[in-house]
Amino acid sequence: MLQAIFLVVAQTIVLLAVSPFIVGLIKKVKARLQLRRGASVFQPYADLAKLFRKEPVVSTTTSWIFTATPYIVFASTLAAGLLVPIFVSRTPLNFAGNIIAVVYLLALGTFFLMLAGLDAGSAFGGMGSSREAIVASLTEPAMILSIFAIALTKGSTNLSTIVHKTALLEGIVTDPSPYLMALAALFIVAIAETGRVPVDNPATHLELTMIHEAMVLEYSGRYLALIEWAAGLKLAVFLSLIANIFAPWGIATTLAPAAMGIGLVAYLLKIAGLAMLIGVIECMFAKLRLFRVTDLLGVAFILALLGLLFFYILRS
Amino acid sequence: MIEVLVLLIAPLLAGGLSLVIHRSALLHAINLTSMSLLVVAEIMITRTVLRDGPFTALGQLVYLDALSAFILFIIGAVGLACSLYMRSYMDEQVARGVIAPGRLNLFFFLFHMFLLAMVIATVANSVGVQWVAIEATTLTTTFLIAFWRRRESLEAGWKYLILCSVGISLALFGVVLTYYSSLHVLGDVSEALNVTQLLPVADRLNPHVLKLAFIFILVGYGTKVGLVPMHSWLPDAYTEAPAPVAAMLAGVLEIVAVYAILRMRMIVDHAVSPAFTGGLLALLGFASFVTAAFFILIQHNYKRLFAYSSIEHMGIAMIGFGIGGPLGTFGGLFHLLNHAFAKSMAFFAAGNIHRRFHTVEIGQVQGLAIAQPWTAMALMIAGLALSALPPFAPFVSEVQVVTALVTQGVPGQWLTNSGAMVTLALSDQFSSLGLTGLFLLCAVLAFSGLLYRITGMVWGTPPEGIVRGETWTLGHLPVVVLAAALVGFGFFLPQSIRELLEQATQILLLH
Amino acid sequence: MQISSHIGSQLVDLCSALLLLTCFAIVAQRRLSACVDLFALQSAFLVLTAALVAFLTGNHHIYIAAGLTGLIKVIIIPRVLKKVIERLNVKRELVMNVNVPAGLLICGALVMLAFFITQPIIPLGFLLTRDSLAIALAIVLIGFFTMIARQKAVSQLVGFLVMENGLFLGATAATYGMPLIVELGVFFDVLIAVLIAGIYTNRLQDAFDSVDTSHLTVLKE
Amino acid sequence: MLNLFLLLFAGYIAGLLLPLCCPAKPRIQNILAHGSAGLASGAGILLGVTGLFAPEPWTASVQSTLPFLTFAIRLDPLAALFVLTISLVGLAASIYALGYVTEFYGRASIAVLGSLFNGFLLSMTLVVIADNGFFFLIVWELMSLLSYFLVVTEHGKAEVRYAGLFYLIMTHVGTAFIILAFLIFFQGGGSFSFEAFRHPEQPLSEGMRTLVFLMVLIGFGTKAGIVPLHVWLPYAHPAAPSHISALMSGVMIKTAIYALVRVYFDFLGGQFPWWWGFVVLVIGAVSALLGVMYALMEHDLKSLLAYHSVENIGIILLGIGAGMIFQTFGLTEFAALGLLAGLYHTINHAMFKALLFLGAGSLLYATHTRNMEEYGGLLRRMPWTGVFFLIGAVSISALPPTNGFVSEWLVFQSLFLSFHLPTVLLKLMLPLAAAMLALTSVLALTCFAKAFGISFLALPRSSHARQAEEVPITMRIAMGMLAVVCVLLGLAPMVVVPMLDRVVAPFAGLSIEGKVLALDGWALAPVNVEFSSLSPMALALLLIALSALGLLLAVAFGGLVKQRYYKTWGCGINLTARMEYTATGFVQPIKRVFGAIYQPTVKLETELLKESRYFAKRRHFEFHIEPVFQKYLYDPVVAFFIGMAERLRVIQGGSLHLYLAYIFVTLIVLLLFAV
Repeated sequence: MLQAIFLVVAQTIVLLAVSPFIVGLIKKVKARLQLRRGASVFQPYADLAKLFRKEPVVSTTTSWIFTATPYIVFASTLAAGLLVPIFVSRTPLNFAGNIIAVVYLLALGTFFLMLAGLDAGSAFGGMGSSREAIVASLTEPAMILSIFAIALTKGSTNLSTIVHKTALLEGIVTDPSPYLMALAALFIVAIAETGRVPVDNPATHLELTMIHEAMVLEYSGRYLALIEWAAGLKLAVFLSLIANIFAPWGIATTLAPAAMGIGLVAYLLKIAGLAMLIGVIECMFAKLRLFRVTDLLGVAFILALLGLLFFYILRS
Repeated sequence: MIEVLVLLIAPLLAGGLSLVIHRSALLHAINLTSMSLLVVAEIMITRTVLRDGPFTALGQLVYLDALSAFILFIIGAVGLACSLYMRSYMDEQVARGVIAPGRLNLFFFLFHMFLLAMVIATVANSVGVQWVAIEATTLTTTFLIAFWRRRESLEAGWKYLILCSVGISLALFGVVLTYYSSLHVLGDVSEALNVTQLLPVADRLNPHVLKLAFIFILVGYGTKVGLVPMHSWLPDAYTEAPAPVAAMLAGVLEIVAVYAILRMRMIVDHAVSPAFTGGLLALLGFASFVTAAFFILIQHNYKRLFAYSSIEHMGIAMIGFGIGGPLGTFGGLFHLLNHAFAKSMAFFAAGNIHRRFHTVEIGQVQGLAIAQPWTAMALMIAGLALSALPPFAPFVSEVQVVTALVTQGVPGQWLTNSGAMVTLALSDQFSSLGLTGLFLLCAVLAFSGLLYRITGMVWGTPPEGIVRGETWTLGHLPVVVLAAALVGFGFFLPQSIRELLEQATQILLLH
Repeated sequence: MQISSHIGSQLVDLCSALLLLTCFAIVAQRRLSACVDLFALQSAFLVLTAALVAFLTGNHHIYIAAGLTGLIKVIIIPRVLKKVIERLNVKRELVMNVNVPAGLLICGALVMLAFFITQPIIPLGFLLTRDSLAIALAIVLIGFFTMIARQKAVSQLVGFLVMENGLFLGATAATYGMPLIVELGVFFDVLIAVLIAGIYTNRLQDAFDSVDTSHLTVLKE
Repeated sequence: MLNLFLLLFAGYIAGLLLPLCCPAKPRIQNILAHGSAGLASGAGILLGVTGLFAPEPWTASVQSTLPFLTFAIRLDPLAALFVLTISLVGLAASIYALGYVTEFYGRASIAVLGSLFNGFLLSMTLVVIADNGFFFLIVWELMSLLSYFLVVTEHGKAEVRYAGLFYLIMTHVGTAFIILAFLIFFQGGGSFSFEAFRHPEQPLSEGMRTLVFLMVLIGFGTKAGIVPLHVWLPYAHPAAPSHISALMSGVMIKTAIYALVRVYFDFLGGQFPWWWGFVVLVIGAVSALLGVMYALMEHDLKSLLAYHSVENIGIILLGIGAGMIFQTFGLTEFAALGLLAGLYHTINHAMFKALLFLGAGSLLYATHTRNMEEYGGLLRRMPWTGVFFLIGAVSISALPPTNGFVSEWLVFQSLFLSFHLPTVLLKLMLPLAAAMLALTSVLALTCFAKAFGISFLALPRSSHARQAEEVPITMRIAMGMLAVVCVLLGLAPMVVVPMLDRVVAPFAGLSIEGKVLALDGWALAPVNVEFSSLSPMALALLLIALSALGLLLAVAFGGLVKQRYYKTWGCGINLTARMEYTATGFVQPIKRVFGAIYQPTVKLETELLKESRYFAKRRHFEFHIEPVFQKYLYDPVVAFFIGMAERLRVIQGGSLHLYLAYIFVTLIVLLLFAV
């Protein structure tokens, strides 16, 4: 029991700690690739601290939804994160929910963000919400299918089980093709869900292009801080998901301190790698028009479906 | 046999009196008393029949069994309802100057003669006398139909007269043929047309002759029932007739004609197979049902709407009788009763609507629920009952018929024994299902048509210049009672009526 | 007896044949009053037949029937019809739904049909009046056909009465007359029917200023 | 149990008659009608619970004098479950009505409204416990009929009349199919008693069984509102008074689900070819997706909710369909799971849909309009209604840890288990269905983000909304009650699953309670914990704890800074409601992306100023989405029959000679046949 609590707390801390770092790292990589020195990797921490100290300005038109949302978003994203194995393959909260729960927890955050976007009453918020809606609705099916493809290979929808089995090299199909397709699909989904280029550009505040930023345009101070942090967390969740499902190398399959240490280090390395990858991608691609995003996500959907198909064909 | 005498004399007397008396109040009083006497007598007869079976009276002239008692019951019930309704209706016509006060005498005279004829047709022992009486109904009603003396009503009356007389003459040929066949068995006795004489020896009668006879009878009386394709007079007549008369025509006259057919069928079935008569009945039944269903769909005149729905329901009943068997026959008889109640109610409502809106165009009638709440209720209930929706009794009888249909199918033998013609063996599982499907389809069509129009009239807001609100008159009493009966019979059938129905069914089946 | 009955049946057949012939005549005849006369003639033949049967078989109640027929169908009804015709001064049938030659052909067909239908049941009949049943049916059908073919109310009435004649012939010939009460009822009905029809024709004349029943098409879908 | 039933019966009958009998003030009638309805439904709740846990099904019957008709009732767990659901919603509706019908004082007869309400509830209850086909048909039609009369309460409006008629005819068509199916059973059993349906003397042939399957699917599908038979639903449900809409959308359409389960798993003994389940599954998926898609385009709050009923019926059918497929292949556990998931969602939907309709009713009550574009900012004016509606919205969008999420999660699981199936086609189709379900649920989420956001948040968009006030206490109590039930249904599966298991076990032949519940009830783990698990309670606690953590962090880093209030930045000018994003605008991208389905037609008229063609004086914009099913399915059918009838007119040409000819020909033909 104590052990479980310790693990949960540890995982919470790791996630909270690592998420700003990821954001910072991506920014850094992009800066480098654009031949700028760029801000320090740890800049996001400073930003958060600053935002927390600032006095928040709240629109007079808003209701309690507006002020409650940041906490809900923060909580739901973090909760989702706690269901994903980070550096220990067997998360104590495994029983609380499987991968579908993760998806829907994130959806909960999205829902309230949409509401908040509408609450302020400015056109930007509404625009952001409506765009977020379409993106979300297009990512979801692809996500479920790819998840299912993965779940099949492991015969489980529980993340811990999946990761644990993979880590112990159980039930990895002889032919990795379904696996890879699912990976590709999930990666695209991750990019879309976390609002990165080419789907959305977190750095822009141009109303023509912004999605996530438009939703949270009215936020300031501690609320903004929480939302930024939640955004980072979301990124972390997806990256850990990808990292640990497809490459659970080094993750601690036992609760031996040493193993956990190794697991932590391995985790940080993997995350860092993925973050850099995202950074590179963000430099290579331009943001897509909203209505071109459908194509991209369509591709993701087809990939996931193909993964499924391959799996069955190879099995039978 | 006092009650039988009452049965015959009451209308006769009333008819006679209504020629000489000139106060409308008195006329109505006479009408009501004679009607009530009729009902009382009818109830007594029913009790006797239920207690100790069929009996003859007035020498061999009158023959009464459960079946005829059942028909008498319908005549009595609907007749009484009509008489109650007539009061306010006719008086208003006189008040509005539609008809001269003097013509009330003629009206009542004809009405009573009409009743008398129907009673005779029901109780007569001799098939011949029955024929005479039925022809008499035609002659008495034709002027009732043409009573308003408008061009349309004249036309309707004329068509009715010609078509029905022709039909009836054909029926007479059927009677002649029956006599022809019975002579060889019974010898040249004047009772050779009496049911009491015919039934015992029926199986020895010549089948060929009886086949011919039945066809003539069916076509002849079928015209009177209004079975497609002999139905053409019916919509016109019902539309033009005064509401109470229409109610009588639809509620009772049809049924008397059906009764005549059934009587004949009982005899024929002994000699020929029930499949023969059954097939014919079912054929005409379906023809009527289908045709009527489609016509109901496109009606814009509410009286014609109800006329066609009469054709439809007679069709259903005929299908029931055609299928035969305890279930089909019971359902058919029960359906006759339900239809009589629902349809007379519908025509009462129609009459009230016409009094208020002075039009038969459905399009010009709206917002009854506000203008005439009681009538609206009556119309709604009648409409729902006529489209066979629970909890109204017609639903039960219709389900009984359709159940019989699906389990027994339609007897298809009557075509096969004519050899040359196509054989329709419509009694195997799938084809009976097919027929059931057709049945249900038509039921749905009729339902849609009926409810589409009726809801259109009941709901909404009444047009300008229409008085709102409705005061309770004596005319509303029968409506309420009939409605109660329709609902009640949908759940529980009073024991006596049920026995009556069952015994009648037994009589119709070959005992 | 054998011989006499043979001759008798010959005679009866002859009379019924005459009845049939008058039918054809009526179908062919355009002038209304002539139609009515022909009908009266036919009724006369009918009386003759009935009397003959009554005489040969000795069923006396047929005499009564015959007498009534003579009274009603030979005398009263033609009178009534003549009156109607005069009052409405409709002389002749101008348009017919079926022209005369075709009409005659159809009637021929109807006769054949009648014989064909009654074939199986003829043998049952009394020797005396074997074929009259077929003829009766034929007359009924022809009368019916006349009602369809003719447009004037009066001629339709004539057709109706011809039907009645056929029925009566059937009743007398095939069954030596119906039970008396029925006979009386029938006559009564026929009489009333015709009277009512007469009244109607007047009213129709007033309302539509024509007795051409093909004008009666106000009521339809 | 008999006493409970009699109490229920008496209660409803009292509610049916008393208001009609006492021609008193509407207030009295209102209290009489809905009071007794409340009592009766209270009894219903008890009846349901006792019936659910009774060892043996409880039966009772009264023989009618009419042949075949027996008033037989049988309360087995399945029936009891639905009695419970109906009564719960019924209770809420009755309480709600006390306040809500004050709207109708003077506009409609409260006596009639109230007694119809009671009759409706009674007929629904009888439908689910009827044990005789004939009796079932009677109460079934009665249910439809009474609901029809309730729908046309405001028959002054043309659209209401249209909606009512459409509903009446559709449901009657459905009933025709049901009758046919029952008659087929009758052919086999020779009786209308359900017992004879279960064990007919001669078993139905395969063809007949298939026929029954289709007839029942069409017949009850019409009532349930499956695509393409759903068209009446978005007309009828909004037209009715809101507490009636709640009943219709919440429970009435569920009686169809009840009947489907009854026929497929009980009468047909759960023996069917795989394609039956497949058909149900596909219909479910299509209904779910199209339902939510059309809902998105609705800006009439009640129509929107009605379309969501179509969606949720689809989700339910997904569960049941999956169950049927598993049943075919003998995977009984999974079959039970699918069925259980479907039923779970049935209850949940009943609750949150009723809640939402009551919420919509409250908005209607407060603003006198159903058009979403005229709401806005209502959360401030109607805080309670707002909260309850939000709970409903979150539940229907299947967001954790609410009940909607739990049941949908179970459906997902049963779909995921498809990899146990033998045929590749099914192995692929079920996951695809899952994907469609995912799309459905996220679209639903969007739809309710719209519904709640546009209605309750930001500035009021009309004077109606500006003057809106919180609704009376009774209405709030009713909504609160349902809201609590929703939350509990989500958090306490350990209570719900055993109940459902009692329902499912007889059909599946085994109890899966032990298999579905893990960690002594604190988690759901279909099949086993290794495969999947979910603990709504844990999630709820986690969420609370973590939001607390968020607050803590905020305080920790920023201290207790107080916040400043200022008006939203409106690009330099004062923000007005006209600058807000409209519902139409909100769904614009979706309309565009799924244009293939909507086939929208847009009309834009611009009236320019004379002075310059760059400035518009007024613009008129309207867009419609193609009513595909009406245009390509219903109109042709109707046109066909009407056309045939028109062609038949010639028969009745009016010519006497023609009529005579009919008789003549008939005679001749029959004579020829007879000889």
